[in-house]
Amino acid sequence: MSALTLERGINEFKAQLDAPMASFFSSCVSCGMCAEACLFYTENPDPRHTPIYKLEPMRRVWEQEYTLVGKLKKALGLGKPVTDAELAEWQELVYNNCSLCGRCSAVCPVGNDITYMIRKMREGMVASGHAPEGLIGASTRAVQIGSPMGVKLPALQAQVKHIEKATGMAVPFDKEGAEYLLMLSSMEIMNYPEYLEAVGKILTNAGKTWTLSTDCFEATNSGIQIGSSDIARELVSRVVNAAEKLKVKTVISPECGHAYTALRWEGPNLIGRPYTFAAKHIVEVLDELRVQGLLQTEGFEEAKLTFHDPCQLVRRGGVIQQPRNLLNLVAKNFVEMSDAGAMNWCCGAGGGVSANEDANEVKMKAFQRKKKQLDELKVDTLVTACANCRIQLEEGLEENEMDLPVVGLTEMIAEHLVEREDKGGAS
Amino acid sequence: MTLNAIPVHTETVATGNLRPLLHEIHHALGELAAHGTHGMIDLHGLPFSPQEFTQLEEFLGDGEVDITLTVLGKTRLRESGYAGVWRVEHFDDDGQRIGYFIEVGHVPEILRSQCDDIQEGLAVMTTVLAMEEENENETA
Amino acid sequence: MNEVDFLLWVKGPAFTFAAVVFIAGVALRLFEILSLGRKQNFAVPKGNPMQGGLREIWRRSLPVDKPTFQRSLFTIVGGYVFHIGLFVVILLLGAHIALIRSVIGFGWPNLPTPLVDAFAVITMLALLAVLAHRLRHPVKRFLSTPTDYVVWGATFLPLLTGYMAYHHLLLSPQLMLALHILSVEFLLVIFPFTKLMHTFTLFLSRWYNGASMGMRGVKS
Amino acid sequence: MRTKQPDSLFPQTVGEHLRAQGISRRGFLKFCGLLASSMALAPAMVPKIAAALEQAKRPSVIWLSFQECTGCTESLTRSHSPSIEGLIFDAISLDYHHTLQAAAGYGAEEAREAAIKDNYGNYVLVVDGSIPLDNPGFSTIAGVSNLDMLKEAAAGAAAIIAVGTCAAFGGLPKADPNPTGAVSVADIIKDKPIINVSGCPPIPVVITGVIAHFLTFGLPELDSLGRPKAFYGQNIHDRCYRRPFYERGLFAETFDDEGAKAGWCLYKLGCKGPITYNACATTKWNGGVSFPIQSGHGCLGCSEPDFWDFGGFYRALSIPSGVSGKTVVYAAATGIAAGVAVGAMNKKGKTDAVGLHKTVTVEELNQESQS
Repeated sequence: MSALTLERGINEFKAQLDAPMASFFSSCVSCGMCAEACLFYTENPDPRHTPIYKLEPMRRVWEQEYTLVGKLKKALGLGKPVTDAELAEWQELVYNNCSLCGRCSAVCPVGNDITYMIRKMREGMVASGHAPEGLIGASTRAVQIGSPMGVKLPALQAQVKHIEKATGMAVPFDKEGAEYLLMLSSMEIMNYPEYLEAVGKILTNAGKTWTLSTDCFEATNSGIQIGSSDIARELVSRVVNAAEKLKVKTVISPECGHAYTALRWEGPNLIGRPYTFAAKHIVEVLDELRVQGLLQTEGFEEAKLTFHDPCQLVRRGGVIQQPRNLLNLVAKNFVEMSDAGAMNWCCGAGGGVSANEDANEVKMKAFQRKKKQLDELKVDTLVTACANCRIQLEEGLEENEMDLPVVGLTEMIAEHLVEREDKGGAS
Repeated sequence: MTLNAIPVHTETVATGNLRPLLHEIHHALGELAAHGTHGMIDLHGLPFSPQEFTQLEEFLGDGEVDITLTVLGKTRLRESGYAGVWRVEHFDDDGQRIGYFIEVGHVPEILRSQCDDIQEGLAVMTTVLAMEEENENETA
Repeated sequence: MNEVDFLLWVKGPAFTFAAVVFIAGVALRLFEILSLGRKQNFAVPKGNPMQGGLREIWRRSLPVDKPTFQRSLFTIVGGYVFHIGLFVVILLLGAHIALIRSVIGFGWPNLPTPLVDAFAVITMLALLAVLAHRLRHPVKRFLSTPTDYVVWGATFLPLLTGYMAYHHLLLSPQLMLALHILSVEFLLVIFPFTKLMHTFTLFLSRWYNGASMGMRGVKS
Repeated sequence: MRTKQPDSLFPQTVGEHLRAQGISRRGFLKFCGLLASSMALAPAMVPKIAAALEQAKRPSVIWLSFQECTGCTESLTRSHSPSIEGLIFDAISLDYHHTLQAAAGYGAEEAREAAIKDNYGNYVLVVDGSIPLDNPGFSTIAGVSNLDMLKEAAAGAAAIIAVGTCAAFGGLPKADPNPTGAVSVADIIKDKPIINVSGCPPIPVVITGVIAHFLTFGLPELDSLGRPKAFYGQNIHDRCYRRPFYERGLFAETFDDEGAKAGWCLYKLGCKGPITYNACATTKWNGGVSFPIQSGHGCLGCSEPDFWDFGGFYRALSIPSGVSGKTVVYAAATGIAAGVAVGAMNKKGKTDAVGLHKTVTVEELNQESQS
C-alpha cells in the first residue's frame, strides 16, 4: 500500500484537468464577482475565500503542464512549483470554505463553472493527503460500515419495525421487480425517521410498488464530498448493484442534496456506463404522482412558511418548480425568500462541510446569510427537502436563538395526504 | 473652362468660421468708433466654404463707395453697408484675385496718398513748373 | 531611423509579426485547451445541453440576476462601458475598418469619427475607473497579478495613443500614429498568452457551463 | 529675372530697387500687404514689413540644382508675372541659376565663382535636388560633383534655403532602395542655418514668402524638420474643407463612387493629409484655384520626409503594408500545426497521468491522516 503524496496529488491534478477547466482558467479576468456570490466570502470577507482563488495551486499545475508559455517558464526555472505546504494551506479553502453550492458558477460573467473545478481539485487534495479528518472518517465509515454515520442495517430494521407497528403499513425489503427502490440517508434514519414513514405512506397510497434493500440503503456518498472518485465509485456501485439485483425501474434519492448529485449525475460516469434504471429525487417523484393524480391532499398549513432550496437540487439539479408545486398543494401562506430558486443561498454546510469538524466555526458564520434571508421574511415555518440542510438550519437557528421549526417537505405532504380508495397493486 | 465646369462638386458644408469672423469685424468697428483704431482682417487664409463667402457678402451688403485703383494690377475698394467697413480686393495683371482683406477705418490705407509720394510729387511739380517758366521766359 | 522609417517599420514587418503571433497564438491556445478533452457523459440528460450552452453564451452578457447586479454594480457597469467602448472604437472607426478590409477582404459601415472619439474618451475613463476599483477593492487587488496590470496597460495604451494621434497631441502625427500601431502590436502579441484570451475562451467557458446547466435542466 | 545688368548699376536696397522699377509707394503697400498675407502674418505687420523692406539690402542669391527634376523651378516660374512672386524675385540679385541664366559654359561657372567671392559670408544659397553620396559621378555640374559644389558654395553662405523635398529630405532620389545614396542638404551641411521649403514641388508663394521673410525679418521660426512654421505649421487634414465628411464618417471608397462625386473624405483612398504639414489647404495652387484634395485626389504627403515610401499612395494610412489574407491563412496554419503538436503533448501528458493514477483507498486515507 502506497502512501498519499504530493506527487500523487499533482499527478491527479494532471489527470483531472480537462478542456473545460483549461478554458475556465484561460477565461478568468479576476473580476471578483464570484467572491460576491460566495457566502463564505460575504459572511467572512477574507479575499482568500474568493472561489477562483481556491483553485490557485491547480491553476499553476495547469499552466506549467498544459500551456506552452507555462512549460517555457518552467524550463527556465520561472514557474513556481506547487508544494505540499501550499496544498496543506489550501485544504481549509477547498473544503472548509466551499460547500460546492454553485453560486459562483451561476454568476461568473465569462461562464466559468468554478464548482466543477473545486470538485475536481478535491481529487488531487485527497491523493496528496490533504483531506480533512472529518471527511476521512465519514468516508471510512461509509466504505467499511455502509454509512458515513456508522448506521448499520439492524438500526434501519428496528426503525422499520417501529413504523410498521405504528402505522400498520408494510415496509418491504428486497422486493424484486418493485417500481421504486427507496434509498435513505443515515441522517433520516437517525434524526428524521418520519421521512421513511411519509414516503412509505405516499407511495403505498399511490398504489406504487416500492422496496428497501438490505444490501444497500445509504444514498449519501462521502466519496463525492471528499472528492475521491474511487471511493465515490465504490459507494455508488453498491446502489447500482442493489437496484439492478432487484430490477427496479426507479431509484429514489432521498431528501438530500449531494446524494442526488452523486446518484443522478456522477453515478453513471463513475461506473462508466448508463444505468438500467432511472434515478430521481423524492421531490421529483412526488410531483410526478401529483401530476398523475395519485397524490391528493386535503387541508392547508395555516402557518406562514417559506422554502429553502437545497443547492444541489436547484442550481446543480434543475429541481426548481417541483417543490413549489407540492408546497402550493398544502400551504396557503407560502412566501419566497429573496434569491429563491436557482440563485438561493446555501445553508452553509453542503459539499461535505457538515461532516468536517474543522469547518464548524465557518459554517455558523456562513449561516448568517440564511439568517438575513429569514429575518427579512418573519415566517413561522421553514420547509426544505434536504436532511443535511435541515440539520445545519436547525443548528444555526438554535445558535442564533431563533424559534423556527424546520420541516421536511415530504413529511408535510404526507400529513395532508388523502386516502385513496383504489390502491391498485399495493401490498 | 471654369472651375465649376469640373464635374467634381462638394456638398455645401459649413466650416463654422463665419460667426467668429463677423464678431471680429464687429469688434474692430467698435474699436474704430471708440478710439479711431485702424483694423485689418486677412480673409485669404481662412478656410471658408463658397456658401459662407456668400453669407459674408450678404451680411456686409453694399455701401456708397466702389473704387478701382490701378496699382500693380487692379485693386478694388468697396465700402460695405456699414460705414467704416471696407472690402479690399487685390488682383494681379491677369485679373486673378491674389488678396482679400476687410479693412476697418475711415478709408483703406492704400487709398490715401502716401507722404513720401506727396513729397516726391511736390518735388517733381516744382521742377516741372520751374522748367515751364524757364521755357516761357526763353520763348518770350 | 527617422519617424517615417519607424512608422513604416511599425506598419510593415512589425505589424506582420504581431498579426502572425496573434493569429497563430490564438489557434495554438485553442488547440492547447481543446486537446485536453473531456469525458463522455453517461448521465441521462434532463434538458438540452446545446440549448443550455447557447443560452448561457448569450445570457452571461446580460445582467439578468438583479441582486448580483446590485452587489457587483461597479464591476458590471464599468465592465459594460469599457467593453462596449472597445467594441465601438476597434470595430466601427473608419480607419480601422479600412485595415480590416485590407486583411480579410471585406468591411462594414463605420460610425462618425467624433462619435468614435467620444467613445474612446468614455472607454479610457471607464478603464481608469476600473483600474482604481481594482486597486481599492480587497478581492480584486488580492487576485490581481502583475500580468493583470500589464494587460490593463496594453488595453489602455492603444486608446490613449490613438486619441493623441487623432487630435495631434504631444508628438508629430507620424510618430504618434506609429506609437499607436506599436501599442496595438504589443496588445496583439501578448493577447494569446494572457487573460486577454478570454475574448475567445469565454465562449467556450459559457458553452461548457451552459451545456452542463442545460443537461441538468437548470434554467435561471 | 527680367533684366540682367551689372550689380553696381542697381540701387542698394530693395525699396530703392522697386521704386526704380516704377513701383509707387501705394504699390509697395499693396505688395507688403500681400506679402504679409503670403507669410501668414497678421495685417498689423504690414508697416513693419514695409519699413524692413525699405531698408533691406538686395541679397545675392546662388541657386544650385542637383538631383532634381526642375519641378521646383517650374513651380516658381509658372506663377503669372508680374505677380507678387515675380516682384520678390526682382528684389534679389539672382547671380547663378543654371536653368534660368543666359550665360553658359565657363561664363556661367565664372559668374558663380565671382558671386561667391564678391559676397562671401553674405549671399543666400538656394538648393534644389538631393546629393548622391554613393558615387560623386552620379551627378556633376561642369565636372564638379554635387557634394563638392555644395560644400564650396555653403562655406560662404549666410543661410541656405533647401527648396523642394529632394533638397530638404532626399525626396524621390532617396526613395527606397535609394540607388544613388541620395541625402538632403541638412545631412551634409551642419554649420549653417538651413531653411527647408519642402514639397514636391513647394507652393510658389511659399518659396517666395520664405525669401521675403528672410529679407525682412531674417530667419523664420522653424519646426522640428527645419520648415518655416508660418507655412508648415498647419496640418492638411485639420485645414481640409472635406474634414466635416471625415467627422461624419463619410468616405469615398473608390474614385468614381457617389461619395467621391459628393466630395466626401478621401482617407480610405490613401489621403495622407492627417500626417502632412503644408499650406496647400489654405494657400492652394494655381493662384489659389485649387489643391489636390479639392480636385478629388488624396494628399500624397509630399512635404513630409520619405513620402514616396509611405506604403502606397492609394492605401489608407491605417493599412499595414505587409499583412494580407494569405498571411492570415499561413499564420493560422502555423498556429494549428503548433497547436496539434502541443495538443498531442498535452494529450500524452494527460493519458500518462490517468495511467499513473492509483486507486485511493480508505486505508490510505487513514494512514496518511494518522501520520
